[in-house]
Amino acid sequence: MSRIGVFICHCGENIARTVDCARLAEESGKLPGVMVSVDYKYMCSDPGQNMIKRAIAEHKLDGVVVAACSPHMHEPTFRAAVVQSGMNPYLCEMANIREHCSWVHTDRELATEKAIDLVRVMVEKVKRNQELFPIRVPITKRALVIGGGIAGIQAALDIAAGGHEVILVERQPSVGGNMARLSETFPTLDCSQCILTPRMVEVARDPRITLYTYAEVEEVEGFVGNFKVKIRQKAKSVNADICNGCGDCWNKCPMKKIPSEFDAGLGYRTAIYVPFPQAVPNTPVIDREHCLKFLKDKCGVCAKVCTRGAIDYEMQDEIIEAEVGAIVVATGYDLYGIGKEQPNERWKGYGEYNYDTYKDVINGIQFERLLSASGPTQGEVRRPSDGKVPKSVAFIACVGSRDPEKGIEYCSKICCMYVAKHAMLYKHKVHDGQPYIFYMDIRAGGKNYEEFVRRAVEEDGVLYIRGRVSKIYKDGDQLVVVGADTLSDSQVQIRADLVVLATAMVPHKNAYEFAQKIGIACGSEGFYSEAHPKLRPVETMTAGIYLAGACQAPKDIPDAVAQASAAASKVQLLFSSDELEREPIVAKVNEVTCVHCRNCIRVCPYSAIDDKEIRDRHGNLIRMVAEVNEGMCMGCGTCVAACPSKSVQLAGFNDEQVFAEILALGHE
Amino acid sequence: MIEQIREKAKELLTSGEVKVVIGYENGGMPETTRPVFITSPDEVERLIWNKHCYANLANFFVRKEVASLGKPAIIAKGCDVKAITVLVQESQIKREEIVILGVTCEGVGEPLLSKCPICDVNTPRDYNFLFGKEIAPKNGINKSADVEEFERKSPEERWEFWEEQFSRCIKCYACRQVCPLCYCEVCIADKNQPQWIETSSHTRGNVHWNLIRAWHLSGRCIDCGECERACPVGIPLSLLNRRLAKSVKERFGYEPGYDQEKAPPFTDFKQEDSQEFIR
Amino acid sequence: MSDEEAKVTVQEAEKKSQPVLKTLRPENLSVLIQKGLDLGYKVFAPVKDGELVTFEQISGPGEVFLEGITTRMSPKSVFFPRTEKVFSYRIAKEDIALGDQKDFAPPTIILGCRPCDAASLPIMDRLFRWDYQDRFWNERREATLIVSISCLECDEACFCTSVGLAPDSTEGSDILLTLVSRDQYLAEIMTDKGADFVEKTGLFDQAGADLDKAAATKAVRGKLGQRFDLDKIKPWLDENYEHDFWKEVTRMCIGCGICTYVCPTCHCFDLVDEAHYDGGAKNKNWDACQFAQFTVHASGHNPRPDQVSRHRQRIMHKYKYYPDNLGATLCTGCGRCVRHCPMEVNLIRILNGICELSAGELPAEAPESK
Amino acid sequence: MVSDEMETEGKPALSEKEWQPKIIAFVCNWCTYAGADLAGTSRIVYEPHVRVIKLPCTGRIDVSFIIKAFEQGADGVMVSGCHPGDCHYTAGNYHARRRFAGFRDLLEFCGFDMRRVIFSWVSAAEGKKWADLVNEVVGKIRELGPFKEYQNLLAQSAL
Repeated sequence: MSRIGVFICHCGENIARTVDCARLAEESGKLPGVMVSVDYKYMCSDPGQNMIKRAIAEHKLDGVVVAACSPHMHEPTFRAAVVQSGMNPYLCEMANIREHCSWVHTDRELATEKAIDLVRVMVEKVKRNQELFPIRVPITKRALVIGGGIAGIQAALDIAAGGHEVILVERQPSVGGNMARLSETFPTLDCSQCILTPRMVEVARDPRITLYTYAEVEEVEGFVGNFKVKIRQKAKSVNADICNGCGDCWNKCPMKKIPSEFDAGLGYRTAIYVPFPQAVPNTPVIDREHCLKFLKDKCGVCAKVCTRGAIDYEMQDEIIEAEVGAIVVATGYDLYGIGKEQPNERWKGYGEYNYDTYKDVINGIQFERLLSASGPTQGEVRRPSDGKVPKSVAFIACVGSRDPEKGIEYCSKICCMYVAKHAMLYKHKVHDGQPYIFYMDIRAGGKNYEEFVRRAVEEDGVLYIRGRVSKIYKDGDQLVVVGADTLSDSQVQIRADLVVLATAMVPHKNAYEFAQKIGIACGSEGFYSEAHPKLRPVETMTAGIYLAGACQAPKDIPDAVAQASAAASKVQLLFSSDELEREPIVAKVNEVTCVHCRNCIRVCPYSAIDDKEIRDRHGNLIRMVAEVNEGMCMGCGTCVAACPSKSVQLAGFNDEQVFAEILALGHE
Repeated sequence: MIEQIREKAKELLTSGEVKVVIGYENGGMPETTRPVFITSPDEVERLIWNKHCYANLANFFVRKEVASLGKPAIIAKGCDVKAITVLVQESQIKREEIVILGVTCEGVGEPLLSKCPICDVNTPRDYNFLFGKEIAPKNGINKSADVEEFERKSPEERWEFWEEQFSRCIKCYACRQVCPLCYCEVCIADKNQPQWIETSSHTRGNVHWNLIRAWHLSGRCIDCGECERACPVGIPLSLLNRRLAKSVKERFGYEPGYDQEKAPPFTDFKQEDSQEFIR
Repeated sequence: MSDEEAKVTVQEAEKKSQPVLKTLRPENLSVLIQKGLDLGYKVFAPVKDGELVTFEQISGPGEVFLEGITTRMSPKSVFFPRTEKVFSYRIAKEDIALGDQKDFAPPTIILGCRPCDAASLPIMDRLFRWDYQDRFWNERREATLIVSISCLECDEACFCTSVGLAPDSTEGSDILLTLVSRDQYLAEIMTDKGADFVEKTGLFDQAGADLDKAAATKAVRGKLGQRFDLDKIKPWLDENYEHDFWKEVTRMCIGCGICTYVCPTCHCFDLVDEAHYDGGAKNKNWDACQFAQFTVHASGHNPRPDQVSRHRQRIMHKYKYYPDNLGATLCTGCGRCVRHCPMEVNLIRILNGICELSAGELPAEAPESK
Repeated sequence: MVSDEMETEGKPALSEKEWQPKIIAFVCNWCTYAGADLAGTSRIVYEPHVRVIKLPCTGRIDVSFIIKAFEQGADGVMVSGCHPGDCHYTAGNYHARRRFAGFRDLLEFCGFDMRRVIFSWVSAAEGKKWADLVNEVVGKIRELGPFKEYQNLLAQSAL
């Protein structure tokens, strides 16, 4: 016979206002197995907790139901309290009579009836609860950082500085990410590459960091402290151990007209290439889609000119398997495509801006490349169509951002600042040029940001026009930008030699698939979801996986770096202990009744269930069954429902408990 | 045809490649056959093949009385082979550990059982040896015509129909025992802590049992019709099975018993699975 | 008088020493049914639903279907329902209240019962009136009148004549009707209960001396013949609990239990609690020795671990244990198990096999068991 | 044939009180339970007839739970979890969705009153959706009345 205590919280007036707590206590006291039932003003207070602790001793309770707020609020509180009385924490359950009852109902009688039902349900459940004990699993103190942009670099460096091994994986042939493509950075106008490249070099040099460039994370299995990852090292066709980066190969490569991704299509690269001069590592890769050797089995010049024999056309993709304890996701962002081709139905693009048609309508990153000394124009601002120095440039902010009709509601956060920077840098390079900025609002919240924008207007004569651009058309060799000036409530037309669109920051184009692959959640826009928007901004809902940089939301460099360091410190916190305590809400197979249909094995989202052989003492195989690795089981219970013979049970939510809850509602 | 089967059975038993040939012999009642387990080459003459070879012999693989005899060869119609395919898929047997003596089949029973006119495996899809002339699969058959006709009834009529049918159920579980795919050693119906299905054969318990029996075969049932053939009170169980087969085919593009490599549909998912019923 | 004989005598106490013979015109059978209903009896009779003929409670003579050999299910469920509430209970805090069952045995008529089914009832009386008096069975038995009809047809599964019965046996019937000519049933009124009813209906006529029941059922008796020699069965079973024969003849059995559910003499049940939150019922449900779970101990051990042992149990129980314990063969030869077995296990075949083995194995000089 | 004594006797008559819909909801811990919490913290008032049974994930929900709930006299059953892609366990709800789809087809085929089984995705952010849904379901069940067809199954077994 069970000995259950029911403790009913008034939560001040929060519960007592709607639920008749005295009656609830009285009715709960009548339930079979309930030895004591009391109500109190604040059960979570010290006196309230003490009341529970005393009752456990006094009535020799073997189960506690606290009828109060949501278990998401105070379950840890009350479970910790019962532990102090020597009770196993899993013998304490909460009936949610606040969020699910008093706060949402007005009819006192019906709300009280409901509260009685909720208590009855939990009393029946707790009668069948079993003592559970935390599961301890070892932690692999090695981190995986996915993405070699500034966020990934920062996270990797910080974790390594903490004394732990790091694997850094970057898709491109070089680390650096989008920051490496920028010319100068706001609000200080210091050279982006100048501040970034030392860190890139450090990443390559640090013995604790293993760097895989031109590589992608293919598979993530396991759980916090114990992930197993597979990394695909794409064939570089160049042996990095031998290559000294002399450049003979790319200088001699006959395929010279391949649009450079790094230069956002404004410049060219060869088929064997390093994306930019300061690339880390400085080893070229062969782009097999454009290489004559691979396309037609001709050429082979690079192999001929390479004095060290580093070219290896036979090189294959390689799968690298690694065990890591934590993962930092820093996969960055893309830009909203403004042409007709869109990756999804929601995004409509800006056909009216003729980005696809007019060469002189470019986006922000292209303009960065035009400004950059390492860019296609060696830092001279020349427009793509004819190489002329534009005498007037129209910058259009919020292209994509804050435009629900085009599919994006959010603000990309950095555009206000970088259009100001662009206009300013343009003016610094073309002294007689006139920059115009079309904007909706100027959002310059940030240290020295507002001052920076003011400088653009006051010192560099940037003309801000508040309004949206409705269309852009060509007139002669100029572009006519038609827009509204909402301050003067008039129509404006600007003749510009070049138009720069500040397009929205969007999630990486395979962000959703990648999230699925590694087991984290995406918001509706495709940015990765943090565990809590305020209190857990760098963690994901999947324990052991953290976020850094713009993969979580649009961010500027300082924010990305700050988050990366925060993620790194979370990783170090995790690595500060040797073992991890996990909740014992895990599945277990009854090997007597299991018939090895393998349903559970197939459905387990964590691959936590495996085949097990049962052998007799002579070693002969008798039968096969399924077995749960409780270190990997996350306790979803999908296997339990999939088992036809009910041979898998989930601790804390076993069938007997659930049925008892249903039956508790069967009373009349 | 039976001569060739007997010859092959003899050969397999003599060489020791198999220890038992699971087949049919003449029954004692008219128009019946009985499963037979031939372990000696001298007994192969007992094997027969005719229109009354109803039983799905795949049922016997998982039975210890038969498994203990050693490696089996089995005489199997196309529909029986589908059951074998599912058993392999669900790791109950290893394909290489059995020998399938496939028989082409134009249908069993007089008149034909309801599964036969909608059969597209007159020639088994998997076998080690085939007996009988190959029969090309029929094209364009509607496997759920009876389901669609029944669905034209109103919900009230449907409820009334099944309530009456299920009220007759005597909970003998013959449907389960005769099913080659009901291989659980302890069935959910036998679980009493907690009591999953009320064991009493009142209509409420009967409804639960019959829904769950059908449900546990959803995406697995290969429509051999053995449950319906066995049911002593004549509940049209195949109609339920076919409804679920239709559901699985329409929703998940899956038909059980055709491909042992595929993941069974209820252990698999697609992000774009239909969810028109979810708010 | 031996104990066994004493038991039999108790069962048959109300039986008339000599049956009273009367006649009934076939067209009056419907009138008889209506009379029964009018007199307030619950009437059960064979009813046809599609292919299926089963005993159902009827509300008018038009529903009755008297053709065919046997019904799918036997009428045992009138006395021993497949599910029966033994008592109900309600739980309050530290208190349980039991609810007794009442009025479960109203006056009832079973009409159109075959002699094999009627004969099953006195056989089962021996059990239900043995050490424990099963009031549900006994009170219903007392309240129920059995009006049987002799068989004039049989099929290959019928074997009443091989277990000491006949297509016109009167065992268990209060009234047995035999169609002796196109327009006349011979009514053998076997009990006072039967006589009372006959009197109440006023539909029966005095029978002439010329009515020959044996002649009417001669053809079917001939067809039935002797399928096996019952006398050889038990002696062989007494000696051969362990025998390879069991494996050979039962290997095709899948343990579906249909044989036990359709059987008029199988009577195993399981008592289960059907609980809801604050109460429930103790239900008595049919169970079957053919089920793997039937004999599983709480420890998990199963003394009948395979279908061979379960099937052997069924035959042993019917032809050895029941005769040993209660003095009657627990089988009336209705043939339902043979007819409805999905795997054609065929009890007649097994019993025949035993007879063959028995002939071969018994030493030639062994004394005849008779 | 079953015993003629199967009627549910001895229970106190509910009729003294006005009939109120009884709805049992099976919800996942991370989305819908949290969504209902949010409805609470947002003080969105809704109908008090739903009793929530919390499970870790919709993947844990066995279709038998739904049947059990009706056996226990529920007039309606709600099943709710995370939107596709949002599952805390990444894929539990996808498996659940397949099961619910198939089982729903079966129930519908058997003429079950499908207005009484409501499946939904309610995220932790959709407190309003939860409240609206409950109101709608309670309204519908009120309109339909007690689930007599199911509740009578036991009594109808009497001969």
